[in-house]
Amino acid sequence: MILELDSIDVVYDHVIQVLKGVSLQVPRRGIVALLGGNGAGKSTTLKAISTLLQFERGEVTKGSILFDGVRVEHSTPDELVRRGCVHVMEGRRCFEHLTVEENLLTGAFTRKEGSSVIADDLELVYGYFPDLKLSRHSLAGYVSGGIQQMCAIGRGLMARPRLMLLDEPSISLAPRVVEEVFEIVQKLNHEQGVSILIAEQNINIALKYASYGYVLENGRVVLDGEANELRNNEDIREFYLGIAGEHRKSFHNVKSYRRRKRWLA
Amino acid sequence: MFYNEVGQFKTSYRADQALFPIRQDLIALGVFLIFLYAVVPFTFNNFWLNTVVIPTLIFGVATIGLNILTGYAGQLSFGTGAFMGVGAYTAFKLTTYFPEINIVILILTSGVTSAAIGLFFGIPSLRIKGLYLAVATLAAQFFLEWVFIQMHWLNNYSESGAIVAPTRTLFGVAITGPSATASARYLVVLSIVVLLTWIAANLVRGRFGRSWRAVRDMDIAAELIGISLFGAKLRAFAVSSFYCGVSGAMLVFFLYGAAEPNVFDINRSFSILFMVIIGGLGSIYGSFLGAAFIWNLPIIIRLIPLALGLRVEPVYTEFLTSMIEGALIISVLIVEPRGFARLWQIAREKLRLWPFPY
Amino acid sequence: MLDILHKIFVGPFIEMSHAPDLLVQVLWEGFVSGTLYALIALGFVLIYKASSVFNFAQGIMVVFSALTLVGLIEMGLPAWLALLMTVGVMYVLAVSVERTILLPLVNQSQSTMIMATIGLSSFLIGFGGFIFGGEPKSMPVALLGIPTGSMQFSVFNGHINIQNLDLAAAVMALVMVTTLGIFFSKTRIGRALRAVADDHQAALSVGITLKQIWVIVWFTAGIVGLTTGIFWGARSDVSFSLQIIALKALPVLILGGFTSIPGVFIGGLIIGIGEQLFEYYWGVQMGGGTQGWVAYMIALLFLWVMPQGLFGEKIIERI
Amino acid sequence: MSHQKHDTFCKLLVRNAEVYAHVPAMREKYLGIWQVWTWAQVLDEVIALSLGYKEFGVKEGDLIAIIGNNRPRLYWTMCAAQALGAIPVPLYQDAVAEEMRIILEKAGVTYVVAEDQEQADKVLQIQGSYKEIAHIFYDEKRGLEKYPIEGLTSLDEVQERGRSLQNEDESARQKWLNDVSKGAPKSVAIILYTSGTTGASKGVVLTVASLMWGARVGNKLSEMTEKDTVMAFLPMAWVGDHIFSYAQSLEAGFCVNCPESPETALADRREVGPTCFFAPPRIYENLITLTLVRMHDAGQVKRLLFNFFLDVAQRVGGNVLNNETVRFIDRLLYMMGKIIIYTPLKNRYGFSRLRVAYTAGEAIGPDIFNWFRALGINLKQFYGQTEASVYVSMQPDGEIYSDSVGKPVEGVEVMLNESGELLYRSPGAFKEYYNNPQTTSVAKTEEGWIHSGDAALFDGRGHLRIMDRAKDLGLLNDGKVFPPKYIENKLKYYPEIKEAVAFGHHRDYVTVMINIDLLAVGSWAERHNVHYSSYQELAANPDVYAMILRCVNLVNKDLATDYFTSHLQIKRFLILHKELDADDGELTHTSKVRRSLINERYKVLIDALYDPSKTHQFIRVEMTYEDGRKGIAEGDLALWDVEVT
Repeated sequence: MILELDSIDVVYDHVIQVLKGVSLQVPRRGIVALLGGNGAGKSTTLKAISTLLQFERGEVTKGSILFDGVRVEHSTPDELVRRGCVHVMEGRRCFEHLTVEENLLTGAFTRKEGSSVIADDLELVYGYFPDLKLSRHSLAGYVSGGIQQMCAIGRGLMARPRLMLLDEPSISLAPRVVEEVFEIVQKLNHEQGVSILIAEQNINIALKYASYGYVLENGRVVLDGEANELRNNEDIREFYLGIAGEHRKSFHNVKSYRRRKRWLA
Repeated sequence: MFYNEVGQFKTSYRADQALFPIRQDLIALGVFLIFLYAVVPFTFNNFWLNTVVIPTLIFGVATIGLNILTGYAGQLSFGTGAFMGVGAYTAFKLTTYFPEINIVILILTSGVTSAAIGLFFGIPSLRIKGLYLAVATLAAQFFLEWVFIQMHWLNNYSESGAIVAPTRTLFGVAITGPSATASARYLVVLSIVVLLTWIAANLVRGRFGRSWRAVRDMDIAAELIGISLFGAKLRAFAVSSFYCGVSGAMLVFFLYGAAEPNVFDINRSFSILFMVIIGGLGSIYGSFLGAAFIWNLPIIIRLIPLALGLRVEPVYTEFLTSMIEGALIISVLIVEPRGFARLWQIAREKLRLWPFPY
Repeated sequence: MLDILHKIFVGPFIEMSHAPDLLVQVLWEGFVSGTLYALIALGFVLIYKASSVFNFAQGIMVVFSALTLVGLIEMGLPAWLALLMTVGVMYVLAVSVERTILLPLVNQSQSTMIMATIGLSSFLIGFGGFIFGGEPKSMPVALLGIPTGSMQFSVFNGHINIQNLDLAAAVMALVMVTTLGIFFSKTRIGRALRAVADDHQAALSVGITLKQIWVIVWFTAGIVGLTTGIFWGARSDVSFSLQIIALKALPVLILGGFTSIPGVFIGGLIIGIGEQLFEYYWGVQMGGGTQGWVAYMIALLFLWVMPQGLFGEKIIERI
Repeated sequence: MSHQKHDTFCKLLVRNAEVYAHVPAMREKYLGIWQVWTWAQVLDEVIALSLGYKEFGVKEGDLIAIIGNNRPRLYWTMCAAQALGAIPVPLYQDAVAEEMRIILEKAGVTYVVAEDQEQADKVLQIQGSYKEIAHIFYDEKRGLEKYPIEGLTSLDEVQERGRSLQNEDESARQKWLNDVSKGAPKSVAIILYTSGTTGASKGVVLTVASLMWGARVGNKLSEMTEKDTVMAFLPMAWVGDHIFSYAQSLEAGFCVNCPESPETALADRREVGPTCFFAPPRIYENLITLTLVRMHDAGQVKRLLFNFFLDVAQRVGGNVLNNETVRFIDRLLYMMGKIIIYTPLKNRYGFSRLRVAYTAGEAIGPDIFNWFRALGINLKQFYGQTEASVYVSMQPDGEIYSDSVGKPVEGVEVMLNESGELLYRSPGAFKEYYNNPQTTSVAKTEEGWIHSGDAALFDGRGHLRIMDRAKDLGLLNDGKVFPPKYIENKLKYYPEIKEAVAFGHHRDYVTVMINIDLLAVGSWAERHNVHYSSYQELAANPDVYAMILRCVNLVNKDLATDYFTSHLQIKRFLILHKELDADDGELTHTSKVRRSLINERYKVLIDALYDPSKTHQFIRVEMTYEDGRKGIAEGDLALWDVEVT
C-alpha cells in the first residue's frame, strides 16, 4: 500500500466538521476512485493527504495518514512533493501569467537534478501530451480548458511523483477531452507505475478506469468495493447513475417529498 | 442567558424584517438610550464628556461614513480627513453668511457640499477599482488639504489660518463657541448622532445597502444582474462623504471650537480607517466600537503609567500608541477579520443558544 | 478671462524658452526626485509581484532601515559593521513579518492584506520612534563612502550644477532595476516568485515553499529600502515625514504598472519631472506647494486612458 | 349561554365566532411567518368547506378519512363533516399504504382528505384494490398540479365551490346554521382507530356527548381560557391530539398552532411558546437525549455549570415546585440555577410560558418525569384511553409522585377486578368498536363498566399505579410478578438506549433486547474515534456492547435495592441489528412496543437468550424501506451475560 488513511477527522475553523472517520487505501501502481456528490468531502480528503488543508484553516483532528508507511498528516506540502505525492488541484489552477512551458518547469521546482535531466522530463511530458508542445509559449491564462488540464497534470508529472492525486479532472471539459485525459492517465499508470487517486463526480468514467472505489457522503465513507461490484450496486445505480430498475429513471414524475436513503445491510 | 425568545413570533414579513426583531435587543437599546440622555449629561464631568464621550460620538459618525464606502461598498478610500474638512469649512462659511439660521441645520447642510465633492472624486471609480481607486481618494485628500491652506477666503482671511466656531444658540441655550457648556454640546451631538445612525442602519438594510454589498462581493456578477455599478459606487461616495462632512463640522463646532487645516490631514484618514477595521467592516454599531477604542487608546496609555506613578514623556506615549494600534490591527485581522462587531455578534449568539453549544 | 488662459497655456512655455538652462536644471531636479521615487516604488513592486500584496509599510521600512543605520553609527560602530548589522536587522524583520502577518493571513482578500500592511507601518513608526527617538537625524554621508560635492556644467550659455550624490543615486537605481529585472524573469527562484503571485495554493501544490519565497522577497525589499534610505537621507535628513512622501510611490506604480520593474523606473521619472515642471512653472502662480497633489493628478489622467499602466500585465478576470 | 344550548362542536364554533370573534383560533407557520385565523374567520372557512363537500356529494353517515400532518384545513374538515352528519376518521400519516388499505376497507370509507402528494400517492395506490373511494381531496398543491385524475380535487376548489354557492344563494349560509343548531349530541362525533398494541387496530366510535364531557373535564383541570395557546404536533389519529387540539380548543376557545413541518416542530414551538403542553413519554425522552448529547459537545465551563446545577435541581427541584420547605442554601443555589441553567434550558425547549405539561399514553420513566419537574416545569402524569374520551385519572396539584397516575377524575368510577385489571365507568365512555360488536361486548359490561386492559393497583396514598398492559403482565417461573414496561422505562432513561423489550414471562430470569439510539451512540462513537459506516455495524461493535452493559448494571443495582423488584434483575441482553420500526409492524405509530409480534418474529433470539450455551445467534428478518420496498436485514448478534447481586 502506497497510501493508507485510518479514520481521519477533518475540522475547518475549529468548528465545522467536514470528514468523520474516513479510511481508505491505495495499492502500489493501483488506480482508486473517490466518488460522491459536491460537498461530500472529496476535495477535503485530497487536501488532507497533500496537507494543503493547513492553508485553508482546516486541520486533521483525529486519525492518521501513512504515505509509504510514514505518517504525513502534520508535514508540509513541499515535503510531500519531495516524497513523491503530487496533488493536481480542482479547477486545474495553472499559473495564468506564466507560459505553459514555465508552468511545467515550476513543476520541477523541488527536483535537485541538473537542467539536462529536467529537459528530458520535459520531452517525456510533451510525449504524453503532444498538444502541450504546440502551445508551449502562450500564456496559460489564455489556452483552452483541456490544455490547461493537461498542463496541470504535466506540471504534476514533472516532479516525478509515485502517487498523483487528481481532483475532478473531468470538470467543465467536453466528454471527448475527458476520455482523452483519462486514457493518458491510464497510460501513465501502466508505463510509469504512477499510482493514481482520482476524486470524481462523474462516476461512469471514474469506475471505467479505477480498480477500486469509495463512496463518500457528507464526510463519511458509506460504501466501498471493487469497481465492477460498485457499478452494479443497486443503490449506486439509483442515486448516482440515475438508473431505477432496468430503464433509465425518468425525471418527469419526480416526487415533491424525498425518500430517506438507508444504507443498511 | 438573558434572551427568552419564547412567545416572540412574527405574523408578517414586515415584522420579520424589523431592525430589532428580538424584544430583548429592543429593551437593551431602550435602556442604553435612556442612560445616554438622562444619566450621562448630569453625572459625567467635563473631562469625561470632552475627551471621551463627545469625540467618540463625532468620530463614530465619520467611521460610519467610511464604513459605508469601504465596509459595505468595498471601495478603499483615504480621503476621509479631507471630506471632513470640507464639511467643517462649509459650515463655517455658511454660519458667517447666515448667522441667524439654526447652526444644527447648517451643519447638516454642510454635509451636502462634502457629499457633492465626494461624488466628484468618486467619478474615477467608474473605470478603476481597488488599489487604483485609492489613488483617486489620495488625490482628493492632498488636493483639498492644499486648498484649505491656500484659499484664505475659506477662513475669512484670519491671520492664524484657523477657523473659529462663533457662539450660536439653540432654544436660547448656547451650544457652540466658548460659552457653550459641555453637557449642552453633548446633548446636541448625541441627538444628531442618533438620527444619523438610525438613517444609516436603515439605509444599509434597504435597497442601497444590498446593491453596495453586491458590488463589494462580486462586482461583475452585480453588474450582470442589473445593478449599475457606477450608480451604486457614486451613491456610496455621496452618502459616505455626507457623514464625513457632518462629522467634520461637528468636530469644529462642538468639540475643538477652532481648527487648522492639519486637523483634516492624511493621518486623520488613516486613524478613521483604523477605526473601521478594528470596529468591524460592514457593521454600523461596529463603527462606534472602533471609534471608541482607537480614540481612547492614547488616553488609556497616558493614564496607566500615571496611575502606576512612573513618568513617561508625551512623545513616547505617541509612539507607544501607534505601536499598539499597529499590532492590534494585525491581530484583529488575524483573529477575527470582521472586527469587534463580529466578536459582539458571536457573544450575542452564544447567549441566545445558552446552555447549548449549537 | 483671456489672461488666465494665457497664464495656463502660453506663459510658462515662453518662460521655458527664455531660460533654457533653468529648464535643464529643473529637469535634472525632476530626474533626481524621479529616481528616488522609482527606488521606493521598486520595493513596492517586488512585494506586489511575489505576493500580490501592496505593502503600505514600504515607506516606513525605508525610514526604519535608515534610522537603524544612523542609530548604530551614532553608537560608535564603524560604518561597514553598522551597515552589515542593519542588513541583519532587515532579514529579522522579513522573517518576523512572514511569520506574524503573511502566514496567518494566507488566504485573506487583497484589501485585508493592504490593511495589515497599514497596521505594520503604524507599528514600525511606533517601534522605530521608541528606539531611535523622534527627531530627524542626518545621514553621515562621508563615512559611507558616498560621493559628495557637485559638478558644474555649462549649457545653453548658462550653467547648471549636479550633485555627485544624485548621480550616484541614479546609477545605483539603474543597477538595481536591471539586476532585479533579470532575476525575476530568468532564474528558478524568480519564476517561483511569479507563480506564488498568481496562485499561492497551486504553487504550494507544486512544492514551492511559501515561507522561503516570502522571506526572500521581503528581505530584498528591505535592502532596496535601505539603499533608498541612505540616498534619501543624504539629500534631506531622515525623519518620519518621509512616510507621507513614500505614498507618492502609488502614482509611480500606477504609471509604470504594478508588476513591471522597468516600468517603475520610467513611471518614477515621469512623476518626478512632471511634478518639478508643474511646480516651477504653474505652481508658483497658484501659491506653491503643489508637489503634494500633482503626482496623483498625473496618475489619475493616465488611469483614465490605460487602467493597468504602461507596462503592467493585462488584468485577467474569469468567472 | 347555558351549556345545553352548545352541545355539539359545530354549535361551539358558531358561539366562538360571536363571543371570541377577534380572538386568534388557529395559526399555521407557512413560508416562514405565522398565518393567523380568528374564530370568525374559522367559521367562514368551515362553512365554505362544508358546503363545498356537500356539492361533492358528502352526505349524512358518510365516512371521511383524514391523513396528514397537523394542518388547519384538516381540523376544519372534521367540523365541516360533522355539520353534514358525516363522520371524520383520522389515520396515522406515517403508515405504509398496505396498512392504510386494511383500515379504509374495514371502515368502508368513501371520501379521503390527504394532506400532500405523499399521502395522495398512497391513496391512489390503494384505489387499485379498494374501489369504494368516491373522491380524494388534497390540501398542499405541490407536485399534484399535473395529476390528470378526475377524482382528485384540491381543497381550494372545494372552498371556492362553497363560497360561490353562498354568493348565488344568500340563504345557503343561514340554512347551514339552522341545520347545525339542530345537531344532536348523541350523534357520532368521530371514529379513532387505536394503535392496537395487541392484535389488529380497532375503530373506537365516540359520540359528541362523550367527547364534549372529556373536553369540559380537560379544560376545567387545566383552567384553559381563550388566552391560552397550544401546539398541534401529535398524529391527528391519536385521541390525545383530537381532544386537546380540537375538542378542548372549541370548548374553551384557545388558539391551536400548527408547525411548518414535523422537522421544525421544536423551533416553531420555541417561537409560539405554548402555555399548556401534552405529549407521550417518547417526546420527553428525546428532549433529554438531545440535551445530554449537545452538552457532551459543550465547552468545559458550560458542562461544569450544567452538571453542578443539574445535581442541585435533582436534589431540591421537586420539592421547590411542590413548595415544600427547603434549606436556605439549597433555595439560594436553586435560584442561581434558575438564572444560569433552568430558565435558558426551558427557553431552548420552548417551555418558558408553560403553566402545565401533561404526559400520558404510556407509563413514563420516573427519572425522566423527575428531570423535568426538577427544572421547574409543572409536569403531570395522567391515565386515559381512547375508549374513555381520554380522562380517567389525573395527578392532583400538590400530590405529584413519579410512579403514580393520580386520582380518578370527577364523574369517573374506578374498580379493580380479581385479576388486578382496572375497570372504569365514565360519561366519556365510547359507544362501540365500529363494525365489531363481538369485541365491543367483551370490553363493555352490561352495567356500563369498561375493561381498560391495564393491570393496576392503589398505593397507600389512594393514588392509582399502572403496572402494565394486563396481557403483558407476566409471571416468572418462581411465581413473582413480571412487569416488562417497568424495566424497559428504567433502561430507556439512558440516552444511548432508544428502545428496550424485556422478556421473562414463564421464564426463570429476565432478559432484554436493546435498540441503540443512533444520535447519542453516533456522537459517542465520533468522540471515541470508533469507526462505523452503518447502523448495523455500530450496533454490533463490542465497545457499544460494553457501554450498554454499564447501563444494564446500573439498572440492576437500582432494582436490587428494593426487595419487591430484586428478582427482576436482567441476566442476559443483546443489541438488535436493526431499529424497531412502525413500518415493520414492530411498533405502533405512537412508538409503543407490539410484544406479540416481536415475541413471534424474534423467537429464535429469545430462545438463544435463555440458552446459556449460546453466545451468538444468527437472525434473518424482512424489513421495509420508507417507500414500501422490502429488504432483508440479517446479522449474527452477540449475547452478553450480566452478573446479578
